[in-house]
This record gives sequence, structure tokens and C-alpha cells, in this order.
Amino acid sequence: MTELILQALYSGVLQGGSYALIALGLALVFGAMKVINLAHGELVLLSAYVAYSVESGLGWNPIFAIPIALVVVCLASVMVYFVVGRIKKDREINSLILTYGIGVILTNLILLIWKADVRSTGSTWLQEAIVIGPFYSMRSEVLFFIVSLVMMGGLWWWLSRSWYGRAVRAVSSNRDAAKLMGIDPGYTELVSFVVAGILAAVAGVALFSYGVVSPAYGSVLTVKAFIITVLAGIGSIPGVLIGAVLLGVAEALTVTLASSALQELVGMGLFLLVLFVMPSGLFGAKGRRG
Amino acid sequence: DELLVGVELPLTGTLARVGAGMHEGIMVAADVFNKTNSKHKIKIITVDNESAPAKAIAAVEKLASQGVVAIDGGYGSNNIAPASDAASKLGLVYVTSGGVDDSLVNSGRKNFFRINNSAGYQKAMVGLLGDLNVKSVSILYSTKEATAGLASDLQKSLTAKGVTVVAHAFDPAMTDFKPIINKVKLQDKSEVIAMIGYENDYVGILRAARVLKPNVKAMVGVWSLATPKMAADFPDLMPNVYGTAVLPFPAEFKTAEGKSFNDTYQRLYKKEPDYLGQFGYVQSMLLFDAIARAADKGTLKKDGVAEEMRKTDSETLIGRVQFSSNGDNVNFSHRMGQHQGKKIVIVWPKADATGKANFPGVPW
Amino acid sequence: MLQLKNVSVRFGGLTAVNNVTLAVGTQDVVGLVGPNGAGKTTLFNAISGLVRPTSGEITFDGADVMRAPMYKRARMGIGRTFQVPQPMHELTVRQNLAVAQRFGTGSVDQKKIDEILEFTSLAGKAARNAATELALTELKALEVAKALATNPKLLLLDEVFAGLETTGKRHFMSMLKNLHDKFSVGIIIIEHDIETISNLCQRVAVLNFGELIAEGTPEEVFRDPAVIKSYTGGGHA
Amino acid sequence: MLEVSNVRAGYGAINVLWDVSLTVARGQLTTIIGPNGAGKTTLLRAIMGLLPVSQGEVKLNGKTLSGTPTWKMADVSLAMIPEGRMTFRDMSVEENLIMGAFPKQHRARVQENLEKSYQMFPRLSERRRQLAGSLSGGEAQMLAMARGLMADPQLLIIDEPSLGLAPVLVNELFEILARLKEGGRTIVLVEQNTHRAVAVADHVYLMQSGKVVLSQPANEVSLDHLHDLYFAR
Amino acid sequence: MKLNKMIIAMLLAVYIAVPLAFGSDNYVMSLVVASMVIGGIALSWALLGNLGGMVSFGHAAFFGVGAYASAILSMKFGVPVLISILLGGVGAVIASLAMLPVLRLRGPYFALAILAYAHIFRILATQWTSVTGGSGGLSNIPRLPEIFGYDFSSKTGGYLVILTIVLAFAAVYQYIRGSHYGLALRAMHESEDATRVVGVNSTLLKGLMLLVSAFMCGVVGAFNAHYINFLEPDYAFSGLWVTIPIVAAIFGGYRTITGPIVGAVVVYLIDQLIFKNIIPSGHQLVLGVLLVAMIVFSPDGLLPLLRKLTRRTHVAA
Ligand SMILES: Nc1ncnc2c1ncn2[C@@H]1O[C@H](COP(=O)(O)OP(=O)(O)OP(=O)(O)O)[C@@H](O)[C@H]1O
Ligand SMILES: Nc1ncnc2c1ncn2[C@@H]1O[C@H](COP(=O)(O)OP(=O)(O)OP(=O)(O)O)[C@@H](O)[C@H]1O
Ligand SMILES: [Mg+2]
Ligand SMILES: [Mg+2]
Repeated sequence: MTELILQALYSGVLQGGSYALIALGLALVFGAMKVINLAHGELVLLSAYVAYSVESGLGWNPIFAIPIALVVVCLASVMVYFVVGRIKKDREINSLILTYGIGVILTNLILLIWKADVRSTGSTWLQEAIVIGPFYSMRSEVLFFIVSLVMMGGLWWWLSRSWYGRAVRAVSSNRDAAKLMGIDPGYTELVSFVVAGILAAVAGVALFSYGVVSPAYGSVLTVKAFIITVLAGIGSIPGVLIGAVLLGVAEALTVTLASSALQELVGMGLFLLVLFVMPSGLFGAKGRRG
Repeated sequence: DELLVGVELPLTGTLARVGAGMHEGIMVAADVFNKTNSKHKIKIITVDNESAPAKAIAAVEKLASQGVVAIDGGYGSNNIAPASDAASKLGLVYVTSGGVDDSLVNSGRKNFFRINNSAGYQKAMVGLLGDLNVKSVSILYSTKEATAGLASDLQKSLTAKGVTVVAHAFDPAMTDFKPIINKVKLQDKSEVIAMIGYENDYVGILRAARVLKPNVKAMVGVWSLATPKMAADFPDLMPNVYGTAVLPFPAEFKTAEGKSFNDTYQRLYKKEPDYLGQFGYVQSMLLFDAIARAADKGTLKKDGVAEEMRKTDSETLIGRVQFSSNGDNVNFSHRMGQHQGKKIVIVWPKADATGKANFPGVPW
Repeated sequence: MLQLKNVSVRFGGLTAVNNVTLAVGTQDVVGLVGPNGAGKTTLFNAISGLVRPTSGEITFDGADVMRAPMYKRARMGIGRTFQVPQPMHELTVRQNLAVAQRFGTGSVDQKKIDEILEFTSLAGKAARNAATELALTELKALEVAKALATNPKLLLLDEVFAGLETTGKRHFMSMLKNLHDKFSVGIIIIEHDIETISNLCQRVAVLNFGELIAEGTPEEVFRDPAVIKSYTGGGHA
Repeated sequence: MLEVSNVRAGYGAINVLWDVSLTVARGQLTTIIGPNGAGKTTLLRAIMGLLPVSQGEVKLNGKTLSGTPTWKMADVSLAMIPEGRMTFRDMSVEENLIMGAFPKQHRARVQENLEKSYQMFPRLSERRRQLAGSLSGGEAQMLAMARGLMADPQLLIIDEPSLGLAPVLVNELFEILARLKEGGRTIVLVEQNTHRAVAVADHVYLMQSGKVVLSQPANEVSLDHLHDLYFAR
Repeated sequence: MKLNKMIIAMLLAVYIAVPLAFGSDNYVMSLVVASMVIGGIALSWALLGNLGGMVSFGHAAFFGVGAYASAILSMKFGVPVLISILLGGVGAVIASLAMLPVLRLRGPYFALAILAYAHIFRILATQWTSVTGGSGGLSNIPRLPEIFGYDFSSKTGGYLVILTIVLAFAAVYQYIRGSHYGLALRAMHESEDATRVVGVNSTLLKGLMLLVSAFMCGVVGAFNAHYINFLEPDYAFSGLWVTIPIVAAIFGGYRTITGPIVGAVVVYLIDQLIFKNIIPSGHQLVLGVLLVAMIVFSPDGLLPLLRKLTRRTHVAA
């Protein structure tokens, strides 16, 4: 039994690392523009499909698809930014609907380009088992868990310690005042979308190398990412990691201790529970009631 | 003369992949039919039902309004049920291979025909496990309707045979199967893992199993598993894995029909045919023949197609097909294939086997 | 009418209001003064129901209102303005007043609304969007107008004179006096301008670090050395 | 130093400023007074580029500012201290202050300037970890003031800094203004507290209904006369 | 007076002319009915958005619960279909009671919390096999009845029923919006404290809007279940019950009352009759593009845009 639970915890933690990478981009854009980018999951998916094309077309290991995915996804992300920037009124409502629409477009574009087949990497190297004591996992999971931690650390430093990160928060807090401080709001927002694109690109390649993707999967990713942002509390990067790990572990434990059919239910339940009990999330500084 | 046949299939949405697969088979059938039949020409009109029941109904109605003589296609019992109801109301024959739910044939639809069924899959799996003399099985199944139904039937018939069965349901959104496999490894300690799901589930389960290496003797699955595509895409996950398969791979088409199917398919789609295409082809050929016969007799407008369908008794790519009064194919039994090297070898039933099962044998 | 007993409000480690006891009747115009951050606005928040006091008692017209939600207190007759104006978004100035009147009193009376608009010099701006088309001082006037529209028995005014020019101030002052005399509305008014306070109020309460350090007539209070030290700083403006 | 000539500006269809012209001399404190709604804040926003100028021109040291985005103003050492509503509500007091030194050339001296701010307003030092959104009205006003000074601007535009401040602090505020002026800063001050404003000013402008109606050296200004003009409204 | 006459003429047109014109074509009629179903959802969605200030991505929850409640009541308890449809709405209201705590949330939090409910209900409908039939679903759900000799289970009959439902809802919506409650609701979105402090019980009002919206959507879901006689969890709680209504509402203008309905009819028919033929698979792409274009170029919807355009040409003329 302990062995079972230990493995579940380990799986959950690794899974959490990958969730965190996906959630981070969403949280970043929300922090910068108060916009939940509902097309974020599709951006991640786009990167996964780029990795697929690179693997199947050029025969490369998907990891080497990262540079190409970076370019493609960042461009897409920047396009999202420019469209969102064109919203004139009711930003909160309209940005939600707008990014939702972009998600629909991306999903269907992916469907048109890559067809409906499920895709995943064929690389043996990535799927090799890594066994550390009683803990089993695939190489790709461990690899990207570490990548995820590094990227999170970097981002955390960038947002909380760099001038730039503070500027991002200042713009989202009061645009006019930020301008008076010498901050170009459009530029900071653009940069956050680019960084979100980078995160999505890496997350997508990671997803492709340990999971299975299909065109309709994007919205699932977005919802997962959002759940984690809520668990974390807005504006907390360590929170995102811990929220993601919490979700991963809760899911894995449900499978181990109860039924695997309830896994999704547990995620949703956790989400609602946190919303009700701790409306500002586990690490949030302030309420989300506005 | 040109006869219109309506095809109602999911080309988008969750079932898009399988819908597209069946569609290929249908188009091949039309191509083959039109080449070989000089008197009648079949014209296919396709409407996407977007994997949604209401759209499936609308699709049938649209096709009817365009004057089709029968409906071909349908995927997912949940879409087939309402669509075939609509077809039935409009007096049109509905032919499918896309739904294995028993309620489809047990709800008194008049003009409904189906060439495959859950029982056939179950028979094949139970048969294989029996031949291999397996004593304990862990069933991992998705909570979708077709998979959940098959899983519970399978569990019943295995239990009846004295096999110890543990069942694990999982949500279709499940991605990391390690915790379940670990349960099988440490708690169930079964001899065989039976997977009832779809491609993404198989990949997830097999990956997790490759990592955790449970002490099992075989990995057995159902549809969409023993296919050339899986062999090509996941070369190191598939070795020794069993799945239902109509034909071995590379396909050895002994009959003339099989050869023309294969050639046409390769010409149209530049790839090896898979089971979806085969089923689509078989059901369509049966339908087209029935339509041609009815047209010859001049009974097209008077329930002739249904009558002719009922008279069907042919040897096809999937074996002999005859329909019972409720439209089910009484002879349907699936075969089991095993991935061996880059090939898929039929290992059950003995009569159709093209090779011997590697047992015990797992991908790792 | 309003009775505060030992009211305290704490934010984490910070005690913003400490043990305040205060009574205000329908006849009163009470000035509430004190240095920045003394807890004046917080006290208003406690009375109007925006924050819940950590301890103490608040009664209004004899009824315990400690647990009553903000909207109920508004209907009971506690009207207030916000120091940082909070117009109702998306509505025009007139609609702002209509909503306040309808929900504060239960019915709408256009004539009364016109009167209030006139009163607060907003008549010319009645059709403007309240949130995006008003200057700061106009927003403050709207705050008062909204509070008046709910037909309050007690009016809590948070620095509504700040930023007003002398004429405007005088106009406003006479309006408040009028209101008080005509409708016997009790008023508590937060203000940093000693002249205004002395002019309007019969009674002044001084808060410092959340505590009530002095209470009395303006003359008494503004001569109190403790008040001079912490608040007025001697040199008169 | 700063020259505003024939500026028109407003909000969408509503025009507020009608051909406003004024000049601000280097090293002097220029105060703009006028009744509520005269357009003082609007003028400041137009100078800073927060509002589009539909006609006329703003020049700094002879160079036009038209087309310069607000965030580039810091590069020409021009800063505005807005009213206390314009803080970064979701950031702590200290972070708000740090943002004041955002332009690259000021970043090196952040610590030093932070200390200065805290000395100027000890209350802010007590509240340094608190979110700016929960500050009291006066505290927020102090924060806006201190934040504006973090970048040591040469030309400082201040909108009603005494708003909501207790009398003790108002005294201090005007002392600070006087000190800044002595330190060689050029200051544009908009104030409702006319007595005090005129007392520290070198030059006075009176605005009314979007127009400049009077321009006088401070020592020639008669407040009684000014008030007569107010009433003429 | 003129307005009244116009309304009467419109009513005559939709009640009589449409069935006369298309009644014989099952396909077109079924498209029209489907578009009205979408219109009903779009209306209830827009009501919550416009009056409640809340974007919901989980209206599928109400749709599904209403459908299941009505189907089960009529199948297992023999409740007459028309009554069970109304009770389906009540079922959705009961489900929405569980969501009341979510009202504390705003914006994306609310939108996705509701979506979480839709997921949870779907999983429950899948797992609670004894009542819902599990993932296999329910078939042979009773059809709409025959009343006064008219068979409402026909396409035209279904059309008349859903039309009546949608028009009734539009009237209710109009009534609420025109009242002072409508004003207060609109004000509440951005400035909740400001409304509360003048006596508005904002939580109650918002809650009521959620219930009203849930009821409407539930009734539409219930109608649909009896109309297509079939239900299963993935279908009843499908995300499509959100996507297309949102596109429709935005397209028609979600701040108006006719907008969502007209938008639904137009978008659905264009999509099914034109786009689907141009891009057989992935034609939702066009819906996405439409949505984005509307938000960017005319966030108030097509009707206001048209009005603006006609006014401009008038002026020019
Ligand atoms: N939500 C909060 N969290 C933490 N501290 C708070 C909060 N709200 C207010 N405070 C603090 O409580 C103290 C009292 O604030 P309050 O707004 O009541 O002051 P005030 O007397 O109205 O001052 P002013 O005259 O400047 O408006 C201030 O120091 C403020 O920073
Ligand atoms: N956002 C806005 N939209 C429309 N009109 C506005 C806006 N802000 C201010 N106004 C109008 O512009 C005019 C001038 O306002 P402004 O704020 O510049 O005055 P001010 O001189 O600063 O007055 P105060 O002493 O009250 O601060 C007012 O009539 C006001 O109604
Ligand atoms: Mg205050
Ligand atoms: Mg001003």
C-alpha cells in the first residue's frame, strides 16, 4: 500500500510540474492584462503539433522542435495580443469571449492541418523508464519536470525582482499611472504575451513527449490551467507550482485510493472547494471580487 | 442511372477520426462498385454530423430531402440511435458498423442493419484469453458508452468461466495511467491487462506499463489497436500487444474482392487500409448491391432496399454476413491480431490464424 | 439614533479603530476629524456595513445593526459617501439617482431627483455617464446626491468638501444646513478643513490612531493641546 | 521652460480647454488656480500626453512635446504627480515608490530616494508592506507625492497635493514645495488652497471655463480681486 | 400604435408564414427548430451576461440538467410532457441553487466555475447509471403530445412550441430589463459596493438572474430532449451548447433582446446551409472568426451595426 501511495505521490508531483508549465502562461497574461486567455491551451497544443511535424517530417527528436515551436507559438501569441488589444469596451467580458473565439479558430485550424488523429511521440529515448528507488517514471517526465522548475524559477525572479516584472504588475493595476512612471504599457503587455508564448511552446513539446494530443484537447488544457491559477491565487508563481502539484497529487491519489473514473471530478471539486473556502486562492494576496 | 446514397458521419468533433476512417471505406466501395457495375452508378452525398445527435438527425433529414435511397455510415451508438430513428421515420434503410451497443438492434427499428456488434468483440477477447489459458485479468476501460458496455459484458463472461477479474474504470480525459497500472502491478497481480478504450488510452496505458513493468503475460485491447497506424506511430509500444483485427498486416488479400479493395484504397488514400475502412467498405458494398438489386426489380421506392438487405448472405472481407430480423449480423465474430515485429499476425481464431501467438509476451 | 459602543476594527496586526463610543441624534451635525490614517473612514465603513467591526456594538434607531448587510442599513436610513468616489458604472448621473432612490426608499420621484440635481449643481450633467465623464469634484457631488436620494436619516459625509473651491464650499454648506434644518437629518462629517467644521458642526470628535481623543464643541476641541499637537499643528491655515 | 500655446483638448465630444496658453519659467513655481471644473486637471493631463491635444502645441525647452508618449516624458525629466486615486492599488507601498524610479537613469539611486521618501512621510514607512489600495485617503495622497519625487524630475507638475491631508501635513507639504523650489526644481502647482498656493508661487494663472483669464506675478496678486473673479462665474 | 402593429405583423409572420413556407421541408424545419433552441439558450445566456454581468461558459449545465430532469420525470413518473418541460426548468433552477456560492466570483472566475459545474453534472450523469442510463443515455423519451387534435411532435409542432417558449422568455427579459431592477443590475457589474450602499441587495438580485437564466435554459434543454427523443451525458452537457449560443448572442448583440434570437437563427442557418458546404470539416473555424471579428469591429452586435450603417446612408442621402 505504501508503495502504491508513494508512486502515486511521485506521479502526481511530476504531473503537477507539467500542469504548472501550462498554467504559468495563463497566469502571466492574466497578471499583466487581467485577461484570461482562453486560447492558451490551444497555443500549447499548437506547439505539440509542431513537435509532431518536426518528428514525423524530419525525424528529429521532439526536443529539437523547441526552437521552431517557440517561433510559431510566440507569433501566434503575439497575434492574440494584437487582437485583444483592439477591444474597445467591456474588456473583461469581451476579452473572455474573444479569446474563446480564437481558441475555436485554433482548434479547427489544427484539425484542418493535422487531421483528427491522436498524436504522440514515437521516440524511445524519451519514453525510457527512469527508476529511482521505488519511483518509476518516463525520462521525458523527469526531464521536463526539471525544465519546468527552472523556467518557473526564472520567471519568478523576473516578475518579482526585475524592474520589468514590476512594470507588468503596475500596468495591470493602473494604466495611466504606469505611463506617468515612464512605462510603455503596450510594450510590457506584448512582452508578457511573448513570454507566455515561450512557456506554451515548451509546455507543448513536453506534452507531446509524454502525453497524447488530439485537436479537441486544447480546451481541456485551458481549464486545467485555470483551475491551477485559482488554486494558486493570482500573482503567485510558487503558488502555481504548488497548486499544480496539489492537483496532480489529488488526481493520482484518487486513482489509487478510490476509482480512476472519479479523477476529473476530484479536480473540479478541489477547484470549487478552494473557490468557496479560500476565495483568494492558497497564495493569493487579495480577493477576486474586484 | 445514378443512385444517390446519403452518408451521415462525424467528420468533426470528438469522433472525427473514426468517422473519417469509415468515410474512406465508403468512398472506396463506391469507386469499386461504379467500376464493376455497368448498369448503376452510385453517387455519395456526405453530411457531417459533427459528432452530435441532433446534427445527425438533421443530416439524415437533409439527405432525405435530396432524394437519397438509403443512409450509410454513422458513428457512435449515441448518434446512430437518433439518426437511424429519423431514417426509419422517413422510410430509409440505415446501414452502419459504427456502434456496437445492443440497444441499437433491440429497439424495434425496422430498416436498420449493422455488420458488427459488441458480442463479436467480446467473443474474440474471451476466446483468445481462453486459448491462452489465462486465469486472472485486469480490465481497464473508459467510461464512454461503448467501452463501458463491452467491459461489463466481458467481465461477466470471463467471470462465468472462472477467471478472476478486476475492473478499473477511467475517465476519457485521463492522461497519466501510472497509478492504475501500479494498482494492477501491486494489488491485482493479474496475468493479463485488458484495455477497452481508444487510441489515446492505449498509448497512455502502454507507456505507463512500459515504465512500471507489471508482471503480466499479455496486453490485450480491442478496436483501433492492432492497426498498421499504431505499429508505425508507436513502434516500441506495440510489440506483442493484442487487439481485434479483421485482417493481418501487411494485408494478405486472397480474394479478388480483397485485392481490388486494397488497390483502390491505396490509390485513393496512399496508405494501408485499416479496420475502419474495411468495415465501411463491407457495409457499403452490401448496401450498394442491395440497392442495385432493388433498382433492377423496380422496388426502390417500395421498401425494396430493406427487403434486399434482409436477403443478404455474402462472404465479405469480414467473413460471412447475414442479418437477423432485428438487423444484426448473426455471424459476426471478430479476430484477434498481435503486433509482431512490424507485422500484425492474426492469432485467433485458429481457423483464420496467420501465425502463432507470442505468449507470454509484452512490449518491454 | 446612532449609537456606537466600544467599537474596534482590526486589520491583521493594525488596529484602525480602537474602542470608540459615540452617539449621534437626529438633531446632530457631528464633525469627525483627525490626522491621516486615524481611522475615520474605517469608522464610516463600520457604521455603513462595509467592514465588520472586530468587537463592539452598533445600534441604529434602537435596532442592533452589527450583522445587518450594507443594503439593509441603507434602507434603514444610513446614507454615506465614499472618500474615493464610487459612481455606478454604465449609468448616467440621473439613473444613478433613480437607482439610489428606488432601492433606498422603494419608489421613484422624478421631481425629487431634479431637486437633488439642482442642489448638488449636477443638473447640467444629468445625462452624462457617471463613471467616465465627470471630473473629480463632480464625482464627489454625485456621491452626496446619491446618498440624499436614498432619503437618509443619518448622512455620513467623507471629505466631500475636499477640493471644492470657496464658492462651491459655501454653496454646499448652506445646502447641508438646509437639509439638516428641513428634514432633521443627522450628519457626521469627516473634514480636514477646520473652518468648515467649525462653521457646520455643533460637536466635534477627534480620532487619533483609532482612538477618540477628544469630543466637544469646535472651540473646545480645537484648543485642546493634544489635538493641536497631533492634528492642527498649531499654525492655522 | 514649458510653453503651452493655444491648446484645445477635451474628452471625446466634450471640449474642455479653449485655446489655453501659458509659460512656465525655469526654476520658478507657477501655480494655476481656478474654480472647480475650470479644466486645470485637464490641462495637466493634456501636457502629459494622457489626453490628445486637438489643437495648439506644448513645448519643453523649445522642443515640441506633441507626439511624445507619456512614458517618454520621464526621459526629458518631466513628471506629474496625479491625485491620490492613481496609485497601483495591488502593489505594496514600497513597490509603488520603487515604480517611481522606473526610468533607467534613476534606478541606481532607488534605495537612497526610498529613504528620503520615508523621511519625508514617516507614515509611509510604517505602511510600507501594505497594499496601496487599502491606504487611507491622505496616506494615498502622500504616496502619490513621494512616488513622483522618486525620479528627481526637473519639471514637476502637481495636481492638488493637499487634497485630503490633515492640517499638520498641509503645513509640511508646503514646506516641502518650498524646499523643492529652493533646490532648483521648476514646479507647476494646481491648488484649491489659494492662500497657501499663491504664497509659495512666483507666478499665478487663473483659469475659468477652460480659458486662462489672468496671468500675474505672485507678488502682484490680490486675493480679494481674484475672489471677485471667482464670483463672476 | 405603429410599434404595436409591427409587433403583430411580426408575430403573424413567425407563427404562420414560416410554417407555411417551410413546413413541408423536414430538413429546413429541423434547422429552424434547432436554431430556435440555440436562440433560447443564447437569450438565457445574454440575460445573465447583460443583467447579471456574468459570462458563463457552463450553460450546458442548465441545458443538460433541464433535459435530464424532464426526460426522467416523463419517462419514470409519467408526468405529462408539457408539464415536465416546465419542471425541467425547475430542475435547472435547483441545480443552479448549488451554484449560488459562485456568485461571489467575478469575470473569468465565475465563467469557469460554472463550467466546472457543467463538468461535474456530466460526470454525475455518466456515473449515476440507475437513473440516467449512464453513458448509454436515454432513448425513446416521450414526444411532444397531441393537443386539440394537433400533433406537436411534428417538426412544425415543435417549431410552434419552441417559438412560444422563446417569445415568452423574451417578454420576461424585456420586463425585467425595463424595470429599475434592470438599471440596478446593470450598475452592479462594475460597482457593487456603490449599489449596495444605496440599498440594493446585489447578491439577491444577481442570484435571481442566475435562477431566471437557469430556468430558461433548462426549459429549452427539456424541450430539446422531447423533441429529439434522445439524451446522453456527452450530448446533454456538450460544450456546443455554449459555443454556438455565445456566437449567436454576440453576433446579434447580447445587450439587446432580439439580438441573441435573431443572431441564433442567422448564424445557425448560415453555418449549416453555407459554411458547412464550403468547409465540410472544421467549419466551426468560421464561427470562431465571426466571433473574433464581431468583438473587434462591432462588440454590440450586428443589429446596432446595421442601424449605424443605415443611419449613415440616411444622412448621406
Ligand atoms: N483593508 C485594510 N487593510 C489594512 N490596513 C487598512 C485597511 N483599510 C485601512 N487600513 C489602514 O487603517 C488606517 C485607517 O484608515 P482610514 O481610511 O480609516 O483613515 P482615515 O482616518 O480615513 O484617514 P484619511 O484622513 O487619510 O482619509 C490607515 O492607516 C490605513 O492604512
Ligand atoms: N473623463 C471626463 N469625461 C468628460 N468630461 C470630463 C472628464 N473629466 C472632466 N471632465 C469635464 O471637464 C471639465 C474640466 O474638468 P477638470 O477636471 O479639468 O477641472 P478642474 O479644473 O481640475 O476642477 P477641480 O478643481 O474640480 O479639480 C469639467 O466640466 C468636467 O465635467
Ligand atoms: Mg479617510
Ligand atoms: Mg482637478
